[in-house]
Amino acid sequence: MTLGLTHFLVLSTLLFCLGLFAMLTRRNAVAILMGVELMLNAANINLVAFNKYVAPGALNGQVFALVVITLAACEAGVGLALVMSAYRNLETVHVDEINVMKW
Amino acid sequence: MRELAWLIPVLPLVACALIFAFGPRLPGRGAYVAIAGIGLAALLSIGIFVEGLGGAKAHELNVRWVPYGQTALDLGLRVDNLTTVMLLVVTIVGSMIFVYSVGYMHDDPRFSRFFAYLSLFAASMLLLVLANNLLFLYAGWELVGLCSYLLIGFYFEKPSAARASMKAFVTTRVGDLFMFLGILLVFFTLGTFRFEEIFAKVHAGALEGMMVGGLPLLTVVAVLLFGGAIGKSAQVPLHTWLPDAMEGPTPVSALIHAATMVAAGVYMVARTYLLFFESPGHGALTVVAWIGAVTALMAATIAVVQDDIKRVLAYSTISQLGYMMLGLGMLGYAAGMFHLMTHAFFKALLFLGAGSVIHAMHTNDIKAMGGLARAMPSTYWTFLIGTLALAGVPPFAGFWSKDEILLEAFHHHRGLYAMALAAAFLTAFYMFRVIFYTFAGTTRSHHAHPHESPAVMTRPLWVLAVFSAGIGLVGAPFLGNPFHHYLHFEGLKAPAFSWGVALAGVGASGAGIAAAAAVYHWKVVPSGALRRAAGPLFTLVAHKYYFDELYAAAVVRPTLAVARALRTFDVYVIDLIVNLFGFAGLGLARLYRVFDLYVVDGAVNLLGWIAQTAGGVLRYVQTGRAQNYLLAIALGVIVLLAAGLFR
Amino acid sequence: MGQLAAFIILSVVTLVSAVVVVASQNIVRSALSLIPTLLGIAGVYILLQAEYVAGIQVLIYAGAITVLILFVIMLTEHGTGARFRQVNEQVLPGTIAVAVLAALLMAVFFGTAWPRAAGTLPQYTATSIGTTFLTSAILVFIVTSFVLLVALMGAIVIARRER
Amino acid sequence: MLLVDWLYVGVFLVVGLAMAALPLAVVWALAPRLAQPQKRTTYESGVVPFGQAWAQFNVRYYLFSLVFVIFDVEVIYLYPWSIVFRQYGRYAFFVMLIFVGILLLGLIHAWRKGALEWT
Repeated sequence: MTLGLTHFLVLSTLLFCLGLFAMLTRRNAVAILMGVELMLNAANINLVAFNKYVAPGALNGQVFALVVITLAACEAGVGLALVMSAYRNLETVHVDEINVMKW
Repeated sequence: MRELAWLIPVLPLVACALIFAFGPRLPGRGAYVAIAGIGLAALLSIGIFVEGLGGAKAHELNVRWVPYGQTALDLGLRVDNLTTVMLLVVTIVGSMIFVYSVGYMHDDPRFSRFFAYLSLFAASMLLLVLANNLLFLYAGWELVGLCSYLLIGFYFEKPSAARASMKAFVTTRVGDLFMFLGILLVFFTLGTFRFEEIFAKVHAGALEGMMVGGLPLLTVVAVLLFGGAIGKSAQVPLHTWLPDAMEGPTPVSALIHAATMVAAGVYMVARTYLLFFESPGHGALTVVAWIGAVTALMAATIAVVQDDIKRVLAYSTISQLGYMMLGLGMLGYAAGMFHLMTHAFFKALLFLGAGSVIHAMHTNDIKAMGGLARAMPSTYWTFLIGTLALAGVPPFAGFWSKDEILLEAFHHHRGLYAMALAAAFLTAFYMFRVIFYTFAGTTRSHHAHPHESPAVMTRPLWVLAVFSAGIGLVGAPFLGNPFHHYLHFEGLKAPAFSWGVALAGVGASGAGIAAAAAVYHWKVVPSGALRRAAGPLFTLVAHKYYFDELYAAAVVRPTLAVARALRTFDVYVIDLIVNLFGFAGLGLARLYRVFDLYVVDGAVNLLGWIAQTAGGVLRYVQTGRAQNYLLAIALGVIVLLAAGLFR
Repeated sequence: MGQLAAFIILSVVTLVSAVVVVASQNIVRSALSLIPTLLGIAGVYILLQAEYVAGIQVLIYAGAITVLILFVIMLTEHGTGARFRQVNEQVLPGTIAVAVLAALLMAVFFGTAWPRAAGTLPQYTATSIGTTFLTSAILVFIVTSFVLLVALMGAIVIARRER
Repeated sequence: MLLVDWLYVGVFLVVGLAMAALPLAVVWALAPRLAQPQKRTTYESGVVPFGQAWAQFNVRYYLFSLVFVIFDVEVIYLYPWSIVFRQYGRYAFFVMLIFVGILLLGLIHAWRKGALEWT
């Protein structure tokens, strides 16, 4: 059994679902952001894997993975800034306690 | 210079606009502006007239206004010999009266507005004169009517003045209606308003043989147009407004109701003379002649018994206008226009003189005056010159023009000639009656202190007096009758001067003067005895032939009665129906209110309640927690994936 | 065979530390175990012949972003956060949903016959990536600078203490 | 890629670990040990520590790290660019000038907002 595309897809699926689980269940906003990072990485694995196994002629998958990393960095920067702002104003980072917009 | 003719009506119009805009802040409270406007127009007119003497051709200026089917309505001016004569009369007499008004209206609070009106009148009158088509002429016609209305009612605080202005307006409208019908008839049969084209077509026989209601169409058209002249020139039976128009300021009476506007009817007949002339058997001219003769005689008889100096002059004006009509009707195209011109000068002079007298005496009643000859020499002498001119004493202006009319009448219809001669006698009689009452003897009023009017008033009197004395010479036969050469109708030849007719005319005038002197100066025959002797005739004349009463009975009262009946109908029937509808509407509205309250509002409230309740239930879905939403999204993705997999 | 072994080792490292990230009651421990996860993924990139992406993964993710996360943890919660409940009431539905989703995705991945285009990956990927950025992906290149600019400005505005 | 290629990595790994472990081992072998409770406390410049170890940090730290991250990300693009720079010449130069110029605006903004001031 040689290493194939499916292996990487299974890995990314599991990683994605772990990230999603973190987003669905964690109360801490920072933890949720970490879940987002996991999901982005799962997507990146898919991009690079598909680049190698499906369309190796060009490097578009890797280029896109790099762009995603860039966006992940931006997302982390802005998201964490939001977390800090929320903490300063509401004294909590637990998203179920941040309910200013609730009815 | 004829290309500049359009400036003539524009100058007074500009003056009018300036006075309306800036009022008393202008030099001389607006009077100087108005005088400048009319004065420049007068200079231009003189220039154009001089050009006309040199034999300049008729000049037309056309501006396309409204395209109308295949033809177009043009704004057009026409300058020909007839126009120049009228321009001269209007602007010269007008400027004299403008100057005179500065003195006469000096203390009036609405001084500026008076000059604005006068300027507007001058502009309208000049427009009327210069028009080259019937529509334009009609516009000027109505504008002068409007100015007449405004100026008669200038002292609108006085109920009689307000009533007089209304009467003048409405009465002339009756004539204008006929005129308008005539204009429409011309347009629909000939397809044009322009005089030149109308004349060309009529001359070519375009209307020949056409009949309307058993009458030749051309005659009908001419008579309808003459209807306008009857109204405007105060001919019988629409003459009743002119004596009442004396409620206006005296310069207005002189300018509008003696010299210019009332002559517009005569001018209009002269302008469209071809229509009258070409009517089969001169039918329309016969109508004109008879109306003119009747008017001349009837008004002269009424003038004899009037005590108000201005009313005497008003009836005299009506009478003289009748003369002009008679002249035109008796194929005396040049004679009628000649009399129009001379009359404009001496009647304006007489009115201004009367104004000067009124200014001094503060009354219109000639029986309250007397002996003014010494107190007001300038007024006296000029008034006397005007009277002599009007009475037809040679060599004053009136003699020459009246003689031509008498000559024409003598040649064409002896009956009319007799009436004209009688009117001439009466004219001399009533004018000298005024002279004797006003200027001769001693003053009968003890609290009046008559004094001569200021120079600004007497100077125009003298100017006009010179014209009144001398202007007749332009039509003098022994000078070759230059007026007739200047203004004549194609195909008409003036009858030769006749010593017999001239002597008869002078004799009638002399007899009138002598009779007046006998009754009012030497008192050979006391006027009371004369009155009793005349008996019922006197009563008839004193009541002005019951025209006003006739109109009151025939027109005013029936109209009022119909109006009253309609009012009753309105109050009891229409209002009842309206009220019924109102009540029905009210009842329906009450019903609707119930329906609204319980059905419409109920439905609306139900909808609101449903929305509120649904919102109250659904708001629990919006937890405000992103993770709940995320779970929902995840579930949605699952559902979509499953659907994609197991379809 | 060796590659498969390497893949399995890397997968185990990645997934185990990812589970720690997701499940740990201690937020600091979560953040720290993110590092082996990301490093393991970097190894997976090397297996996929994407050395440059792997290097960036180490540099940006394992280096910079993790540091940022740790900073924020230290700036916000007092301590490790262990005394707070770390999960909400959605654990059960979340677990079910995640499991079902994983099963469905697996079904999709196993059930698809992936095509394969011609060509081979270049020897030095960094060179090719540079060429791509300057030619076909030039728009991405420039727009990325805008994204970074906006992120920087926005984060500064949001994070700065209001005076 | 052969497994042999990984041998280099393994060698580097071993050498690196050894370089880290060797000093510790030497210290452990040579240094005298004296059991004192103070030795177990956190070292804070010789001062006796007080309060909790989890102290609140100032926001400035975050802002600095943020700026660092953003410019760190720039490397992703700078490095491939520098490899192919010669190949494309002036064109590549201007493209990067635009890229850096835009990011410079961000730096100016951070500077104007005082995010770079320490005190």
